[in-house]
Parts: sequence; C-alpha cells; structure tokens
Amino acid sequence: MLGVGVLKGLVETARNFFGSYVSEERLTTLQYPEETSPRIEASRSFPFLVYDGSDWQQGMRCVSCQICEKECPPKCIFIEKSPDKKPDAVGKMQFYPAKFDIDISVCMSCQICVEVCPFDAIKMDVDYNLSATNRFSDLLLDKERLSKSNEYYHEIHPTEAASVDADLAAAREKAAPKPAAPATAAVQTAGTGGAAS
Amino acid sequence: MSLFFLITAAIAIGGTLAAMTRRNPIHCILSLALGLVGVAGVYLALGAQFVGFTQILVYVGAVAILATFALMMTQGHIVSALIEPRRAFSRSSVSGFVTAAGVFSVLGWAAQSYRPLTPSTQQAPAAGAKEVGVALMHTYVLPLEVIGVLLTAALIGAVVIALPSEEERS
Amino acid sequence: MTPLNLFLLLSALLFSIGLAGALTRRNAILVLIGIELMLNAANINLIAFWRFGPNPEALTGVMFAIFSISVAAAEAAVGLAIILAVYRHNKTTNLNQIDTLKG
Amino acid sequence: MTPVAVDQIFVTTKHLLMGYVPAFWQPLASAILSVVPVLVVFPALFAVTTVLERKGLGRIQNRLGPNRVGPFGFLQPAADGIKSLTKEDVVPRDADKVVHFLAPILLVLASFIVYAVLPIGRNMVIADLNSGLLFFFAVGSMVELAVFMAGWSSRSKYSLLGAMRAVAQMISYEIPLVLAAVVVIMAAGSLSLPAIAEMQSGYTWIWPHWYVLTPWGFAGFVLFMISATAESNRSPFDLPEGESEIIAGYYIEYSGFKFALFFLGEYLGMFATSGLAITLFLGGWSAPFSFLTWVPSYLWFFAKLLVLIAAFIWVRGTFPRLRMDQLMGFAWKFMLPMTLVNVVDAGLWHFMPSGVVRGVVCAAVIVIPFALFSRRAQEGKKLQIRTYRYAE
Repeated sequence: MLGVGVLKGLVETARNFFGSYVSEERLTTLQYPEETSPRIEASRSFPFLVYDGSDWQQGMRCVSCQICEKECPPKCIFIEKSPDKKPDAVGKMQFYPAKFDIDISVCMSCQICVEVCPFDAIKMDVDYNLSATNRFSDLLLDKERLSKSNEYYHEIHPTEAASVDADLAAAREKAAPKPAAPATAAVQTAGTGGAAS
Repeated sequence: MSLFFLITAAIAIGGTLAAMTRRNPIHCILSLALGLVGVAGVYLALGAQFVGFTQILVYVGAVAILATFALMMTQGHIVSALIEPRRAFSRSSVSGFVTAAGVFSVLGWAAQSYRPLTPSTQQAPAAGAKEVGVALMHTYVLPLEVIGVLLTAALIGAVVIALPSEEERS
Repeated sequence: MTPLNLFLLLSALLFSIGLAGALTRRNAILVLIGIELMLNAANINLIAFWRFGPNPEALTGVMFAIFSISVAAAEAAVGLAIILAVYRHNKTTNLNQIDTLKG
Repeated sequence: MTPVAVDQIFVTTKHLLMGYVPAFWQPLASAILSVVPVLVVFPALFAVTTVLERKGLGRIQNRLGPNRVGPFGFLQPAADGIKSLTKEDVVPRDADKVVHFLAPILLVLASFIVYAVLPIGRNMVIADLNSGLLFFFAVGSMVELAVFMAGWSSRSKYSLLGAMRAVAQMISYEIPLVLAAVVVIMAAGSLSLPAIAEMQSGYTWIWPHWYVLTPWGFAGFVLFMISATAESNRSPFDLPEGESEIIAGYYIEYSGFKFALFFLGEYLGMFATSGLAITLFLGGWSAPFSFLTWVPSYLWFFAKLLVLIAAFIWVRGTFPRLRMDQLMGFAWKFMLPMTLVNVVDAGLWHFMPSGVVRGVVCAAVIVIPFALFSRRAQEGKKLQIRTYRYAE
C-alpha cells in the first residue's frame, strides 16, 4: 500500500536523529580547527622542494633540469636556471634554480612533477591549511617557501623518504671514488645523517 | 466619499490603464493583476466580501497566471518579439481610442445624470459565504447547475482545442 | 458613503479602457485581457446596484457577479486555448497577421 | 491571576492601551497594536526555525549542525542576517529592474497579509472576516504571481524554468489544498477562521472536538499537509529550486538581502499554511485535553505550530526530491480524487446518525479508495531494493 515506504523512511531518519544524541560512534564529525583527523601517510596536497642538511640554498637537491616544468599539466611551475653551478646531492657540479615558483592556485595536485623528477628533489607535502588573504602573492610559492628539509620529509612520509635516502646513498657510493670537491663533504655527511635517522 | 474607495479606484484605474498601454505584454498582465486587485477592493468598499475575495482568487490566481502561461507558450522565448512597436497614432488605434472615448462619454453622461441614490440600508447586508451558499442552493440552483456544466464543457473544450492534433504530434 | 454615480463612472471608465485596449492592441492575448476588463467593469455595476438597490437581501447582484466571474474564467480558459491552437498554425499571435480562415 | 486573565492578557493590555489614545486615532492605533506583534513574532520564529532546521537536518544525517555562533549556534541567524545585509546586491544587466525589485517585496507582503485572518489565541485575530478562509487562499494565490515575476524578470533560463515549474506546481496543488479545506467548511458551516476554531473547542469527557479526530478530518489533514508542503515549495516537492538541475530556480539571480527576503517569504508561507492547518483541523488554540485548558491559548497555538514545523523538517530530512512528472501525476491522479472522495465522506458523516456505524462506514469510504488508488499508482512499477553498480 502507498505510504508504507514513506513511514519506513520516516522511522529510519527518526532513529538517526535520536541515535546521534545517544551513541557517540554515529557522529563522525570532528570539530576542525580544534581537533584534526590523524594524518595518513599516503596523503598528498601540493609539491615542495627537498633540501639536505641545514642550509636550504646549499642543500637544494633540484638541479633545475626543468623536466617538471615541461611535464606539469596546468603549467603552474616556473623555473629559471642559475648562471653558475654548485655541487648537487650526489656531489656532481650542477646548475641550481635561481627562481622556482609554484602557483598552488593553479596546481591540481596530480603529482606528475614528483614522478618525473630524476633527482628526487620535488616531493608532495601534506599541509592543507593553505588559506590566505591575498589570492595572488600568498598562493604563489617561491623557492624559499617551497624548500623543506629532508627531516621534514622523513617526518611526513617515513617509508618513502627512507627508500629515497637509500637510493641517494647508493648513488653517492658510486660517485665516491672520484675526488670530491671539499665543499660537498658537509652536504654528504648531512645527507647520510638524514638517511640514518 | 470614503478614502478606501478612492485608493482602490485609483489602483484599479492605474492598473488597467497600464495593462492596456504598456508595450511589454508581461507588464500588461502584471498591471492587469494589480488593476483587478483594485476592482476587488471596490467590491469590498461596496460590502461584497465574498465576491471581492473570489475576484482576487479567480483573476490574480488563475486568469493572470493562465495568460502568462499562454504568453510563455506562444512567444515567450523571444524577448524582442514580445515588445510591441510604438504606433500610437496609426489609423486603427486612433479609431479605437475615438470609439472608446465616445462610449465613455455616453456612459459617463448616463451615470452623471442618474438621480442620486442612497443605499436602502446603512450597513451592507450580509453577503458572506453562508448567505451566498444558501442562495446558490435555493433560488439559484438551476443557474448553478448550468454554470457547472459550462465550466466542465469549457475545461474539456480548452484541453481538446489546445492539444496538438495527431499529425502535429508525430 | 460614496455616491452611486462614482461607482458607475469608475465602471464606465474601466469599460472604456478595456474597449480601447481590445480595439487597439494587436496581441491576441491582450485583446482577451481587454475583454476580461470589460466584464469586470460590468461586475462593478452589478455589485453597485445590488448595494444601492431597493432589495439587497435577495443577493441578486452578488449572484449575478459570481456567475459572471465564472463565465469570464471559462471564457479566458477557452480563449487562451484557441490562441494556443491558432499560434500552432500561424506561428504568431499578432492579429494583423492572422487573416486566413484556412488552417 | 486566574487562567482566564493570563489567557486574555494581550487582549486586555491592548484595550487598556487603547484607553489612552484619542478617539480619532483609535482605528490606527488598534491596527498598529495588532499588526506589530505579528510582524515581530513570526520573523523571530523564522530566525529560530532556520537554526532548528539546520540542527535537526544535521542530526538526521548524523552531523552536528551549526554550533559556532553563540551558545549552541543559536545566534547563527544573526550572523546570516548581517552577512546577507552586507553582501552586494547584484541585479543582472538585462533584468527588468522594476519587476525584479518588486517580486521579493510582493512575496513577503502576500505572506504577511495572510496572517490577518489567523486566530493566534482566543480573541486574538487581527481581522475577523466572515470570508476569512477565502481571503487566505486569495492572498496566498498572489505568491504565484510574485514567483513568476521573480523568475521572468531575471532574464535567466534557469530562473524562468524554475518559475514556470513553481507556478505549475502551485496551481496544481492549490486545488487539493482548497478541496481538503472544504470538508472543514462543510462541517463548520462558516468561512471565518475564529468561528471554525471556536467550533472545535468543546470536549467530550477529556477528548477535544478536533476535526482531525474524525475519519474525513484525518484524511483531510494529511492531504492538506501534503498540499501545503507542495505549496510552500518544500522538500520533497522543492523542484522549483532543484539545486541539482536548475541551481536555485526562480531566485537564482537574487543576492544579498533580496535573497533573504525570498527565504523569509517562503518560511512565512510555511508558518501560515501550518497555522491554517492548525485552525482547520487541530482545533486552533484549544487545548488537547479538557484538563489542560488552564494553559493560555496562544501557547497551545505556538506549540502546535512548532510540532508541525518539526514535522516539515523531519519530512525534509527524509525524502528525496520528486521528478516533475511524478509530482504532477501525484497531484492530479491521487490528491485530487482523494480530496473529492473526502468531500463525499464529510457529507456522509454529516447526514448519518452518530454512532459506531458512522465511524466505520466513513473510515471505509476513505480507506477503500485509498487502497485502490495506491494499487493503481504502483501498478506496472517494479519496486525493489536498488542494487548499486560501480563504474568499472
């Protein structure tokens, strides 16, 4: 008969209504600014640049090869090559980015830049509290704001960071027989320290 | 002369004038609704509450909406087609205005020369739902039946006329 | 109390407005509206004469007005249906262009 | 103070105040004293209802609802009001400016005028018209015109579609609405709402003489409430708004305070039709049991109003939106025949001698057509639990 389903539906919603006052597990809402849900290791928001050691300019892994800039589907990355060279994470002399901007109001979090980076320099961040009052300058992240330390990377994605460090250490082993420039020694120790932690 | 009558008469005249002179037909229908609310107010001023509210219910609630629907179903999708061209002094409109003015002068003269009449009762006689219902069911039961048949015929007839024919539908 | 003459004048004015509209407008729907207006003007007369007449208890004028309103409603429904049917044939509601009797 | 004094406290206060007003100003003062409370109380009720509705809907969906502004989120309407007042008032460039401006005003005006004939308590009605019910429906039909004005003047496809949907829906459901109210007019023999409420204020032992307690009254009440839901464009009949298809229907081009006015008008219409349902079927301001008559009448009216509002919220939280053809089919193939059967049933009740036989016969006259109609409605429809397939 017409109306039975209507009554069943009404009973169901009434049960939800009263149940939400009685049982705690029905209410899955978190009061966001005060409480946040536990971080999931696989979560990703926007890209950042990894550096080794303590000096973000010295330890920058990026060699400004511009592959990510070419691959980025919405074209939100802008890179300017440096005129001079500095030793990279492995100890080879490479260019470094004089300018590295990501417009995260354009970025679509596809992670293609991370996939294509041959130097493990760009990785995905987990921070999602990105609201800003100025939609132009505050959302256009420059090199300084993009740089985050390897320790931070270990903190947010431990498993992934460990394997990346192992790969880098292996690459450094291969590069070690050659005479290394004195300036790279500090970076090298810092890099291995990061891998050990 | 009561203030209420003056206000409602002004609304009625203004609304109907706008309804017949605006170039956009939608404006015409909306101002017609306003004018007919004014006419309903005149009924109320005369003490005929039931007829006044029936007037609003039928004309504002049904006829005006029906007219908008008809307009929308005919040319409503073309905004420019709705607006009529300005031709206040064409031959047909001038002759129309002259005819209407003539009719008004005759009717107005007749109304003015009517000997002043005062209502036989100071208080308007009760014309509420109950009295109207009793009258409908006793004195006017035959007209009521005829009206019922007429409305049914109009309902069916309107549907039959407005339905597209077989070959138009296919 | 407002004198009867004023009601009759108002009614005559509304009737003339409706007549002028029905004669001058070119859109069939607006012509129909003009006719509705004339019916309404007649209704004002009916109600006014009921109120000022010698025997208001009989409700004659009110009854006449109610029947007139229902006839007007029926007329509007059928008239607009006819306009729809005509529009389907001629693709216009302009009365100047609807000049053939053949469908 | 005696219960009667408490019950009539507003009436006596008004008379007391009128004593200080010179005779010439008395009609005006009387009107102001009657109208201003309505203009204050019902918008305040609107503000409270929006919070309660959002919290209730939240709980139905196992959420918390608004809880940030003020204690338990009860100052949320103030925040919403300030927000809508400070927002930019956008008028589309091609809009018909005058009509666009008048539409929300006409809507709110029509929704407010309707309260003139609603008896809120014993002797508490602004205008005791002897065609009060007709007045209610006549003014209520102006809302359709306001909706059409809003939709047409915006010059937007969505708003025009929404307006035409809304008008078609409101006209279709106005017929069952009026026919469902007709049974009460038949029983009470009056169109005056205070008289109808007075008629139901008697008691047999402890039970009240509410019309909802008779078979035709109960059926009429249910049919009336369904039509009222459709008339006030509320879920599950809210397809004039239909966010998923036509975004917000006829008020898509409105912003800021005009949008808030549409909201206000919609809720005022809902309160008014609920108030009418209370007056017609639930005994108006009368107490549900004879031993509770010492509670002031206006409190009973508002208690019943809150119950009906809660029912509206409950229904909104439960049912999905109907499709347009389902909506129209429901109005013309189910609601209209059922209300006509109900009118016959009320006549039968009037002419049969009172007793158990009358109750049984009248209940059967309602239930049997209902079963037949519902079987017709479900014929040829495969009703089953839907199995969901995910895209592969």
